[in-house]
Formats: sequence, C-alpha cells, structure tokens
Amino acid sequence: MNIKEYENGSFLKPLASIKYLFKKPHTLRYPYEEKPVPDRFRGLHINDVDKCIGCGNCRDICPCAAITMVDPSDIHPIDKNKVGANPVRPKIDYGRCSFCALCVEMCPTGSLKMSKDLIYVSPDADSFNWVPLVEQGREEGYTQSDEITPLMLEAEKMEELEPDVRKKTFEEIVKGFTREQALKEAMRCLGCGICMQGCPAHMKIPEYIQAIFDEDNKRSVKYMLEDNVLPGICGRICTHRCQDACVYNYRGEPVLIMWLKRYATDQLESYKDVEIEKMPPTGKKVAIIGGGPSGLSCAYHLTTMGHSVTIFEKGQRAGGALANGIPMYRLPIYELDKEIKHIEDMGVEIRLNTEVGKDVSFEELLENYDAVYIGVGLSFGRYIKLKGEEHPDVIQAIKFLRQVKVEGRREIARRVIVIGGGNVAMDVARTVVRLQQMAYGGEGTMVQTVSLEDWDIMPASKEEIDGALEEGVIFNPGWGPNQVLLDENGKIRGLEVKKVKYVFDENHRFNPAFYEDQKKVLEGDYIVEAVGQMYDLSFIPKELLDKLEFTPRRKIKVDEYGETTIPGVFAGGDLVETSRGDAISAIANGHRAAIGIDRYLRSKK
Amino acid sequence: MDRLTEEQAKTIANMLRKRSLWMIHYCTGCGAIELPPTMTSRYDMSRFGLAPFVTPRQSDILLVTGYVNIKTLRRIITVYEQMLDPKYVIGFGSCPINGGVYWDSYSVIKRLDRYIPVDLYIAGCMPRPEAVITAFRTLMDMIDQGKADGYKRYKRNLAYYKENQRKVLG
Amino acid sequence: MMDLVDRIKEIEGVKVTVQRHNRVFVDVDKDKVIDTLYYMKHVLGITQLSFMNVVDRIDEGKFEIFYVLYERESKVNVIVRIWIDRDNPVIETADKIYPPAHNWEREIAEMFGVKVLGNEDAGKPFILENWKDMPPMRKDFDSVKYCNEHYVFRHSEEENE
Amino acid sequence: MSRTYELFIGPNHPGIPGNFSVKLELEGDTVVSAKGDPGYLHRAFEKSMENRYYIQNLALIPRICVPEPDINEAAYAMAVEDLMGVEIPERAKYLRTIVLEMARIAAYLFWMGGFAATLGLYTLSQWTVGDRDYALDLFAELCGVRVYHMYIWPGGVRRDAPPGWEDEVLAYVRYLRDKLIDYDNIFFKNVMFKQRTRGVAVITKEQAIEWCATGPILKATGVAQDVRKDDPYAAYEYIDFEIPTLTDGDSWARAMIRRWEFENSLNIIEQAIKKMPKKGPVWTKMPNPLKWRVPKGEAYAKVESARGEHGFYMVSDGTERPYRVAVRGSSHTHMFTIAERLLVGQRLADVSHILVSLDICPPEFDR
Repeated sequence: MNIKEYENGSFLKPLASIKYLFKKPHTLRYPYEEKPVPDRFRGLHINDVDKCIGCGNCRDICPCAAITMVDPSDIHPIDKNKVGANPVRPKIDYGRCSFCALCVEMCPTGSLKMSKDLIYVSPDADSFNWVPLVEQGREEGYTQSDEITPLMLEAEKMEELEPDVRKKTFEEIVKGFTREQALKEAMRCLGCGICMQGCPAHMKIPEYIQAIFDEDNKRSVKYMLEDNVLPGICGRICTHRCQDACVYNYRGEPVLIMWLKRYATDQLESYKDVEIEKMPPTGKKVAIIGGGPSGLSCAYHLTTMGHSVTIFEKGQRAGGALANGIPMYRLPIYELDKEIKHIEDMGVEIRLNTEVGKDVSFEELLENYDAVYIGVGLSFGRYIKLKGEEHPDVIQAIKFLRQVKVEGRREIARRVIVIGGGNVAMDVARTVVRLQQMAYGGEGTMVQTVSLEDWDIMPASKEEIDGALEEGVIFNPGWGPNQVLLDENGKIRGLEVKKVKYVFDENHRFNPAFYEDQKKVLEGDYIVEAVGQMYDLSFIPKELLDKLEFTPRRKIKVDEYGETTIPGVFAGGDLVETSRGDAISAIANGHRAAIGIDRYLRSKK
Repeated sequence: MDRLTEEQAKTIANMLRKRSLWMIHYCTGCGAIELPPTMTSRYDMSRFGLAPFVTPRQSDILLVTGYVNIKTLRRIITVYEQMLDPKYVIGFGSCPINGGVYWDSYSVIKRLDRYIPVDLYIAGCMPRPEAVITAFRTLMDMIDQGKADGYKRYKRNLAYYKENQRKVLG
Repeated sequence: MMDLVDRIKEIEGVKVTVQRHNRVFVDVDKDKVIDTLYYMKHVLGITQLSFMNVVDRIDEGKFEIFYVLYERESKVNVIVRIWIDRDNPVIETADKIYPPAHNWEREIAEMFGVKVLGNEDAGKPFILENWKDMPPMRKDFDSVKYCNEHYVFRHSEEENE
Repeated sequence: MSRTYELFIGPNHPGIPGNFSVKLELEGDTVVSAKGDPGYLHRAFEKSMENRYYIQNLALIPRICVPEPDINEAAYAMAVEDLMGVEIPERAKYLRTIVLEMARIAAYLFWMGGFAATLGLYTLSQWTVGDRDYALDLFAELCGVRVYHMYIWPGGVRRDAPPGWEDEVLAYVRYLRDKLIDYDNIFFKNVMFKQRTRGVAVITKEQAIEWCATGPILKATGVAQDVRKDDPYAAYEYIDFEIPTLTDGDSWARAMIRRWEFENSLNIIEQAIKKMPKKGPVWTKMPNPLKWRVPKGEAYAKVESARGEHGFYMVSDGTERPYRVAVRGSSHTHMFTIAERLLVGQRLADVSHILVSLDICPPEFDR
C-alpha cells in the first residue's frame, strides 16, 4: 500500500461508486429466495430416539445445562426394557442451548445430531423446550466424526505373555496395567453408569474408576467391596458383562473395566486399611454351606451387617471353583488367599475340611444357627453317557482341573481330546497344553477340542478361544461325540464323532441332532469331558429335600431374596438360576441372599 | 364517507402499523452482531418497511438481543417505558428465554418475561438473519391479527412486573 | 533475553522463574512491588503493562496479584506476582508508574474487594451496579447459589402472571 | 466563570460502539472530561469459567468478544496447550491462521462500516457489512455457525476444512481485493474522510508507550509491535508479512493502519493457503473432556486481535476445571486509559468517531 496516494483526498473519487447503479444488487431476497445451508450447519437437534440409549453424556457435557433426561413415552414410545439403556431421552431447552455441538461430539451412539434448521420463532417462551426426534423432519447437519472426537475410542493395550512363552508355564498370562496405563484407561470412562446394568452385582463401576483416576485405590476398593467381595478375582476371571454393556462399544473399544479393577486391587497388599462400615453385632448366627464365591460373598456381607457367620467348607481351601477349578495361569492362588484373608479378617469363621452331611449334619445346622445358606455349587462333573466312558483314561474336567491345581498332577498323555466348547473346556485344553510342554517339551503332542456348537455359538468367551488357538489347540466345532474307540490293548485310540445337524431346536431349547452318516475319528489317548457340572444335595435329609422346590431347569427355586421354600434356608451361587453361571453372578446372588437373610433375621425378633 | 366502526379502524391501523415498524437501535447484547447484516445490503430488512431508529419515542420494536445484564435491564425498562404504544418486544436467542449459556452467571437475568412483556422469541445463539426476518414477518402477522399485545399486558399486570423489577434491581 | 533475566535477578529479594522462552515470572514481596515496578519501568525499560489481575488463593488465605509486563526489545513478558493477605487485602497503586493500572485496580477492587491505596477511584462502582453481596470473583462466592436466590429459572417452577 | 454540563453518550446511542456509555462533561461543545461507564455487558465470564470443564468453556469464550470471537478461542486453546505441553499439528496451525485472519477481516469490515457511519457515510457500511456476510458464510461452511464458531479448541481445530473450502476462501480474497478499490474510492481516498480525521485526537509515540497502547493505535504512532511477529503463534512464523506503521498518530492514521492491516490479512490468507500441507491431522488427541486434567501451573497466552493484544492468563490447580482465567481485552486500556484522556478537548461531534477509531469493543472489558 502506498500511503502517499491516500494523503490527499479527492472529491471526485466517490463518484466511482456510481457504477453500482447499474449492477445487480447482491441482496438475498429472503424469504423469496434462500441460500443453501452448509452441510455442517449447527441448528436445532435431531435425535434418533430408538438408537439413543439415554446414557446422559450429552447432559453431562452440556456447558449450558440445557439438557434434561426425560421419559419420552408420550411422544415417542421407546423400549423401556432394553438392556444397556436407560429409559430416558434428552430434552433440550433452547432457552439455554448455545449450539456448541459438544453433545453431538460426545454422543457414544451417534444418535444425536444437529440439523440444518435454525429458524424457530414463537411467542410462547415455554415452547422452546422439546425432545428432539427424527420425525420432526429436520435435515441432518452437523454430525460427529470418527477422526476428531473428544471420546477416547481406543482402549489401552494390555500386555500379555507371548503364546510361545506362556504355554510353557502356569504363570499368569496377563501382566496387569502399569500406573500410566491404568490412569489413561480410567480417564476414558465417561461415568455414565450404563455398565452397571450389565454387571449382575451392579457394582459401582463409575465411582471406582473415578477413584482409580484420582489415584485413590483404597477408595476404589472400598466401592468395589460394597457389592463384590472378591474384586481381585473378578478383576482376573470375570466374564465382564460390564464391558459388553459399555457405551464405547457403539463406536470403539469398551473401557477395560476388569483390568482396572485388577489394577486397583493389585496396588493394595491387603484390604486392611480400606474403610468398611460394619454394623453393631446382632448376636445372630448364620451357617453357610460351601466356601465358594457365593458363600464367601454372603458371609462377608452378613458380617458387615453385624451377624456372626460360619462357613463350612469340605475342601482344604475356601474358594470353591476359584480354588479348585480355575487354572493358575488365569488366577494365581495368592490372589485368592489375599481376598479370603480379608474376609476372615472381617470376622467370618471358615471351617475347612468340614463336610456337611458327614462331619456335621444339616439338621444340627438348622438347630444351632438362625439361618442357613446353601452355596455348595456345581462341584461334580457331568457325564455324557458315552459308550466307553467308564475307561480310566476318560476324566471329568472338574476332576482333572482339581488334580492339576490342588493335587499337583503333572503327568499327561501326548494326545488329548477335550469334549466341550465352554470356558471350562478351554481351561482344560490350555492346561493340557502347558502340561504337555512341561512333560514333553511340546514334541509330538496334540490337544483338540470337540464341541457341538459351531464357532458362532460356542459358549466360551472370545478371549479364551483366541488364547487357546494361539497356544496351538485344535478345534473341531460342530461335531458330537459318538463313542470312545479302544485299541487291542484296551487303550484309548480315539473318539468317534458325528456331524451336528443343529444344537437348538425350533423352540430354542438345547436338543442336538446329528447326521448319523457323517462320522470321523479323532485320534487321542486321553479324553477329558468338559460338558457341564452338577450339584450334590445328598447332605440334605430326605424329608427336607422333598420340601425344596426346583425350577424346570432343575435349579433350586428361590425368591428375590434367595430364600428357598424352606423358611430360614437360603440358597445361591450356581444352585439357583443365573443368567450365565459365572463367578460374578454367584457373588451377586450371595450378596442378595445376605440382604434376604438380614431381613429374615431382623424380622424374626 | 361512512363512519368506520371501531373494529374496522383497528384493522386499518394494524395494517398500517405492521408496514412501518421501526426498531430501536439499542444493542443490548451480543445478538446485535447479526442485526447489521440484516439491516444492510445483504438481507436488507427495509424491504419490509423496517428501519433502525435512534430514539425510544419514535420506535415501535425493542429488540432485546441476547443476554440481559442487571445494569442493562434497568436501561431496557426505561427505554421500554419511554416507547409509545403500540410497542413490541422481540427476545433474541436463548438467553432471554432461560438464561442461555449464562445460566450460572450472577449478573445476567434468566427470564426476560418476568420484567417486561415479550411478544416473540427467536431460537438460536445467534439467530441467523433469516430467522430474524422470519421473526419480523411473524410479528407483522401477529400485529395484523391483534395478537401482539405485550404492551397491553404490561399495563394490565403492571404490579407484577414492577414487583419483579424491584426485586431484582433492588 | 537472558540479559534481561539476569538484570531482573539483580533486583533484591525477587524469585525468578523462566517459563517457556519468553515468559518470566517474578515473585516479589508485597511491600517491594512498587519499587520493583518502578525499577522495571525506569531502569530496565519495560514500558508496557499489559494486564493486571488477581487470583484468589483461598486455600492459602492469600490473594495473588499479577502484573503482566511486556518488554518490547527482547519481546519478553515479565509477570510480577505478589501475594497479599486475603483477610486484609491492601495494595498500593501502581498508576503513577503504569497509567493503565489505575483502571485494572478499579476492576480488582470491585471484583475481589482489594483495597488500593492511592487510587481514589478504586472502590467506586465500576462494572457492577447496586451490588450488595460480597465481591463476586472471590472463590467463596457461589454464583449458582446466588442465581437460585435472585432469579427464577424457567421450567423449574411454574408460575402464572 | 465556566458553565459545564454533563452528557451521557450511550448506552442507547447510535454513535456508541455497542452497549456502553461515556459520561461527558462539556463546555459548549468541547469535552472537559470523559468517563467511561462499563458493565452493561458484564456476564461474569471469568467466574463462570471456573465452574466448568475445560472443554465446556469452549461455549463461553467466543462470546467474550463478539465481532471477532476466534481470538478468544485461539488464546484459550494456546493457554491450555501451554500448560499441557501439547504441540498442535502443522495443518491445524495453518487452519488457525486462516480462521484468525478471516475473523480479522470480518472485524475490520465491521469496523469500517461503523467508522464510516460515525462520519455520516452510510454507503460504506452498507457495502462492508454486506461483504462481511460472505466471510460468515464461509465460516458456516467450515464449522457450522456464522458467528460463534467454537472451531479452534485445545489441540488443534475441530474439523478439517471441507473439500473446496480453500478455493472459496481464495475466491473471497480476490473479491475483497476488487472491492477494496471501491472502498478506497468512496472512503479512504475521500476528502471528506481526510478532513474529518486528520489531526484529530493525536497520540504521540511517547504517549502511546506511556499509556500502554497496543495494536493499530500503537502502530499508528510508529511503533512496530505485533504479537504475530513478536511471539508467533499458529503458523505466523512461516508467513511473510510486514507490520505497517505510520507516524501521525491521529484518527486518520489509525484508520489507515487498519485498512493496511486489512490488505495484509488478505495476503496472509493467500500465503497460508498456499503453504498449508494439503493433508494431515488437524487435531492432537486430547483427554476425555469429563476427566481432562490440566497440570498445575500458570500460563499467559496472547494473540493479536484486530484491536491489539488479547491475552488469557490461566491458572490451573490440576483439576478438571480452570482455577482462574483472566482475560485481557485490549479495549480496557484503550478505553479507560487512552480514550478518557484523548477525548478531553475534543468537539462533541468527534466523540463517537474517536471512540470508533480506537475500536472500543465493550464486551472485552465488561466480560
């Protein structure tokens, strides 16, 4: 710019603007003509109410407190029983909204968007508050992007032992989070609490993750212990339905809640210092049969409620399936000891090597205690009733795992067949891999599993299947065992299997059918049956057993507080109906029974 | 010429009024930033007989453009009371409705309609010039139909408004 | 730039923290701040006061007052900080050294209740009008509570004219 | 015996920039003393910001200065990045530069309209405000809204530019260059403008330094001080531009500096678009907004606004919410230190154009 030109003004210069007389004005003659609205326009909201899960993240991030969560049923019916969703939807107050679109960016499902429409006038100020819907017919404008989103969609990577390393040892596979990883993963949590719906125990997940983020592991464990007495164990072996419910699943990877739980408990050597509220003693006594997760859970919570509790455990060690079944590489025994120690410290008496029905009778318990809780679990392996099953080289999974974990069995055949497709079958197969590596260095060994279910419906969790595959386990999904084949010396030479037509019939009931003409032989010298477990209630006298009612699936019938049809007798764990039969369900119904027993005891006086 | 009935006179008056609305040039808040585009060549609101005007006495519309601070509220009330009937008030954007983004601010009032009657609200933060023009046209329709009666409400409920004003202005 | 920092360090009783390449924080005792500012302007030639305001350190029971200065030659922002007592917040005016301080002081006097000696305007209403509560920028002033007491929100309670 | 009287200019006055008031004491039509009366736009930003998460403040900060909101976003983002030690991607730097310069252009166009109007020349305001609208439309295309963009956020920018946007910006720059000739003809080379402004409200270099002026006011007195050069942010260090200075220090010089800066901004946009990497990330991943903790510390971030140095002083105590954010609007000094002194002795008719020539933006000091 040459400033000289400007120093002397001129009268004539403005006349140059006369040319505009002959130009078309650039006036936009709204409303007779309109200019196009850009694609990213941030106008009034649109919400796909059916897709929305009511998590409330939009409400939490709104800088203007413009969003309230309301039940939209009167204008748009929603499925109120949808799992992983709250039955509320955002209602937006346009007397607040600043159109910053942070709610859109934060929406985990992507249901909330902004439209291109920002023309709304009304004399009624109260009408500026509505539940946005798709039916309102606004054109889509600003939407979220996957590249630039404030949500942290990617989970931290958990370090694991390499398959080649881990299959030679019973060392724990998963290393656990470092502090940095845990903080970063805890940071990902939005705190919406949808995960609590997935957890059978309804643990206070957002609170304990927040406590981990605050680096207050004691507070975190305190929150965990309120609903789950074995957090360290659940931090390792849980079926983590919370993670399946996590809202991040819609757009990315869920928060690794389980590993966070493990991190927090690992940081504490013992739970001594965790502040736990304990009610004054009531003088009531409760007997608990079985020291498995549900029994421990029930006992612990009853103790905090002020009752005195005795657990009768027939084995040498409390913990039930956790102590006997789950292999060391998933759950080290010291972790179990730590948590059981804590339960004992709280004042629970655990009588080991005391089998009810043998060392002490069930009637005695009923007489001496104010209430009895049965949590004996499914401690016996189920038989398939297969031809040749009685051979000594055919074993039940639960027995096998016990031999390995408790009795220290180390000898194994070179070629092993595992029947079953559940998590127990995976435990067996992977245990066998390790034993074979120890015994033979992995030379000439083979483990194969055979399951009725094909890949898509295999009940084992994906991590377990992947882990087993990485360790070299061979899968035969979709085949059913037919008979055990023996050689001339009476040794097992293999298992004859037949092709499965379907597993579930048209009524979705378990009712497998086979193609009788399609058969093959799996070679092996040792067979482990991992086809489920059953309970043994023979310690209950006949006349009482008759009073006990069962559900159609042969589980003990209990009410919502875990009380059986015999007053004062409660049951829980795998003996009662649970959705999946995992540890967390047992812990949850143990807790529920504790509340029931407490109610029962307090109403008795 | 026959005598006009009162009804007819009103109709004609309203018809004329709506065609020459003058708005007072008082930028009370940030919404004023979208008024110049509306006033000037791009959207040119003089197409509808609207023009900015500087004094309250000659103006018909008071635009409350966005948030209202306590200190401004006092001036707005003065300006509003100086304006001659019929007068109309338009509330711009979120803030006059329910506080807007300043919902937790100690110096911004949350509901304008507690202090002066508001005839029309426009959604948005900022409302686009299109919305502003839509609002003016809506207001014209309302005047035509005799629905824009905020000034009558102010007289009718003067005690209510004065009470609220006193409470907040101290 | 190091030259300037070295020269600032020569001032008695200052604590100098260099943050980034061109932000220098200088902590001074509250009694010496006027002398320090005078020195900065007239000896070191730091002529511009960009900004001045208060941070309410309620946990320590102090007010932190900062003066953001700018040195044009070496392009460095020198930030002078003093801590004064929160219960008896008194500072001396700097407007004889930096004229803009006069009005920043008016603002902080109003918003934080800091008393400014030598500034006759400080303490008169500036931004607020008819303010009767405690100075609003103090940390212990709860603006949400104030709003709930003084204003009515829509949809919170229905009310008829 | 002198007879003075008081006159309130504003808040409801067409010659006042925004909702703001100046209390004048006049003798005849000569100003004897002037006192600014702020607070009509006080919204307690600094208080509200302490109550919100770092990302939630994104909705508040652009509203601090209405004609040029992006400077607030940039300064806020820079303060947070400074505290967190985050470096932003290359492309984001250029996008920030373009957006900031576009905002500057929009602000100058708005200012030109206002300035011409205070001199009674409404034609220019019809033109410039109309042309500014195209910039707003470009913003709407980029980020979805016309005025409060909330586009620059800590870590970079919120979205990459849509395809073809850069070409539209270039076309707009070319359009403005053509229009600038007309602006010159009708206004800047107009003798009326010269006669109304030359020698009015002169600030000498010494006064400007003493009164701590920044931005165009300082440049108009001959001091080349510009944050873009002195403490380069965004992509300004890669861009070649000069700081315009004049030595007159009067109302005319300030207006000319702004016109010059306007032309500068057009150049900067062209350069930035040319030099900008064509692809690449535009955002450094930031933590989950609800658990976004910024390390303890203090930071002072400053940018060059259309009016001068705009700064954010941020104090973090390591939690999710800022402990204190203090905003330095350049108009605070320009109004209360400079205008109050400068208006003394001026004629009443010049008051409003002097205020506009200082580019007083009330929301900046009311906050």
